[in-house]
Amino acid sequence: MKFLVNPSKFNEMADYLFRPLLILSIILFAIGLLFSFYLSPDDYQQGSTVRIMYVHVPSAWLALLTYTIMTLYSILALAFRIPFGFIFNTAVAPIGAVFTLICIISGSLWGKPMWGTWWVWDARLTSVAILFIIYLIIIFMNLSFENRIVREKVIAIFILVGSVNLPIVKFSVDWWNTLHQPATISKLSKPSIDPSMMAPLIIMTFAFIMIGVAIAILRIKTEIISRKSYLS
Amino acid sequence: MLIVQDLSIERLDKKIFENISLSLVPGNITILKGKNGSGKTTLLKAILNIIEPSFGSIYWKGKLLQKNLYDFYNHVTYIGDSTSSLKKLTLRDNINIWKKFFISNVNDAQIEIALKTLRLDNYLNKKVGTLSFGETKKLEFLRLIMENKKVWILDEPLSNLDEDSIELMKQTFEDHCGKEGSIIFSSHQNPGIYVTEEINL
Amino acid sequence: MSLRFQRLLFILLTLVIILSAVLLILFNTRENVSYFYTPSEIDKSDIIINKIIRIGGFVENNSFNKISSSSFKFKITDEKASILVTFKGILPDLFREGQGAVIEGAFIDKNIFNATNVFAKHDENYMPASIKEDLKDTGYWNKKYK
Amino acid sequence: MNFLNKIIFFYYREYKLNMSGIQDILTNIIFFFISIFIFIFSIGSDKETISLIGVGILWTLLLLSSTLSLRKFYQDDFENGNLLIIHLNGFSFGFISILKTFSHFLFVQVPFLLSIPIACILLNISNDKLFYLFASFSIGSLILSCLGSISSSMNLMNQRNFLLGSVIVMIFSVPVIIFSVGIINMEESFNSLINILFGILLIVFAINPWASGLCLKLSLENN
Repeated sequence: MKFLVNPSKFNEMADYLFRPLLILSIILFAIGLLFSFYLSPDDYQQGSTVRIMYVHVPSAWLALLTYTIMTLYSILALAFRIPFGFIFNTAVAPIGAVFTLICIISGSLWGKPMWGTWWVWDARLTSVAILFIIYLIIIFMNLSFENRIVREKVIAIFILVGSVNLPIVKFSVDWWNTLHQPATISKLSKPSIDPSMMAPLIIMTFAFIMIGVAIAILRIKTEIISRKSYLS
Repeated sequence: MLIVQDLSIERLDKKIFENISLSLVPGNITILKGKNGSGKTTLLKAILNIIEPSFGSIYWKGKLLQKNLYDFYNHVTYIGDSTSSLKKLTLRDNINIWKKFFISNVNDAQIEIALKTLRLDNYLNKKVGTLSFGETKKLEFLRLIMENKKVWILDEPLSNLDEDSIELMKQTFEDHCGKEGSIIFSSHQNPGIYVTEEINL
Repeated sequence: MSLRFQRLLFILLTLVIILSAVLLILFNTRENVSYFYTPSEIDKSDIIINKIIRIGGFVENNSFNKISSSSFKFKITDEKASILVTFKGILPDLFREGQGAVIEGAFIDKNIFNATNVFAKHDENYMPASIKEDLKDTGYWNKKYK
Repeated sequence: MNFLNKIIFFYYREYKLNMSGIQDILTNIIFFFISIFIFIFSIGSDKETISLIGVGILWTLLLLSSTLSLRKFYQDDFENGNLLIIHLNGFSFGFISILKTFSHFLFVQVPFLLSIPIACILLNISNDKLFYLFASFSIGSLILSCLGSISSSMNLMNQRNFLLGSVIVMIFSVPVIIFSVGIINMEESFNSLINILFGILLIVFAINPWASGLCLKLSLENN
């Protein structure tokens, strides 16, 4: 587990992991798209518009997952003085931003037929939009501080302050009985989704995770190299 | 009684200075000499516990500095490279603020004398912004006198001061050491002040 | 008080404040801050004419009639109370009787609600159309799955 | 005992700094009224629409004025070394941020709150809403001061893009505005909404000393 914390160990693991991960994600994407467009049935209410779910839901999970991992790494970096946390934050912020953007675009595409409007000022949608802007602020912060030490730590503090928004995004559906439907999978009882639709969703989620991790590996390695050249 | 034991500080893996040791006994003056950017200000900030040293430790009255930090702060006055008087307000307001904020037991007569010796007494009602940089630098020493704490930590106190101000400075240093005070200051030229300990960075 | 003890005290204090704040917020959001009311929550007494609110519920069966190409009249109910609604505009294609819906608008008088726009609310169940037919024949079909 | 004196005299210093001349308070209030005029002229002056969006105008102005005055927090004291001197006078960085937040609330937000009744007349907001306005504004402006303290302490070393600070304040003030405007529109659920606002204030107030304190220490360290 050392590679999660130590840059040089991470590099070794990264070289070893990157190629298979990329190939696996391409394969998974192919299967996932095939399943979600042709092999899975229409929904009893929404017909074929439900297929947007296979992109919208995984990207939403990934957006939240990235931010939670960034919060963990910020705590590690600030409280336990592990510099790898700062490297991780700078590298992964744009990936999280892209996932949130995919989630918002696919959500509004899905909203048009279902709710009748592209965008509704609704608790879940506003909090995801705030999450997207928080990602953007993290990226802008990366570009606007000269001193590296200050930049890293201020970003870590901002991520921790911004993590207050995470529970709002997660529970906004249950707190306010809003327009966005309650969570489908997270219900402890039998998930209210039919196995034939669950399969593409799972495949697509793993495909998203694989591609996310692959890009993250690339960006973290470049960040480590850029820091080394900066120091020498 | 401040003791610094082989302090070394690294910033971005670049060594700024290595195992510096000094001890500040009441009554003596230490000078930090070195070219610009040789870490004089960093050392002073490390002593003030603003910068965390990568190696070595600092003791105040026998205890580790971090342990009784605010007791140390009660005995310390720091003059940085920037002038801390409020430009928008008049000199009189600044003095009032300093007198109140630092709860200094210096009475008005002493302030009057200090102003006369620093030749700032006829600027009392002028805004500090209109004074020249040298004069605002001298104003910093007024704060030094008003706080009248035991330990003085000064960063480049003698830069852009004219001749007789430097003379005046030597005088105040001697008085302060006479009264069991201790001073540590940095300077890049050779001020010719009687110094008990010299650190070259 | 040593510095370390003071620091611990502040950390404890912050945690207590944050915990009580979260409880306070959770307790109050549970109460009635809803982006929309259900029909039963709106009792006839305190209806405020033409104040914009949202009402959510199910479209009552066989209450839906089309007055003209773009104006409709139907009832929103939550099995306890129902409200007559008039609406001019295009209905979202998911809108059907028995289907969940959220309407936004204002009461024009005591018991007629004029909706400015209608959102079809979709519950969280996903089920292929084919299974719906089999469930219907075997009679397991419960009213809500319409 | 003299710790209390130090706090009192810290506010004496803040008072002198912010209120040295009447023109400081007046410029704030003039800024407030002129922006109301601009809003009214741009939206058209029929009573109906203005009373509808009056509260929204007030809130945007409050947000705008608290983001514009971000420099007043730490930037000036940081540049002329006073921040370090205040710290050496016995205040920890977290405590300095609490003091600064209250001083920003007192000297920037309170003149704003006092001019709300006049603004209500201009914006044709009925007087019975005045109590709700004052309640939600006083808590809301304290939240904005805390957010301002956090974002301006983050931005001390940020030379290139100072607007980022106001973006940070605005982003975190969205829930505040949602609930406080909710208070004015839905009077009947007043006490639950005011509790939520108070909850948000507690959270932000608890986070503020740690976030700002850490950023101040960091900025001084790497100045």
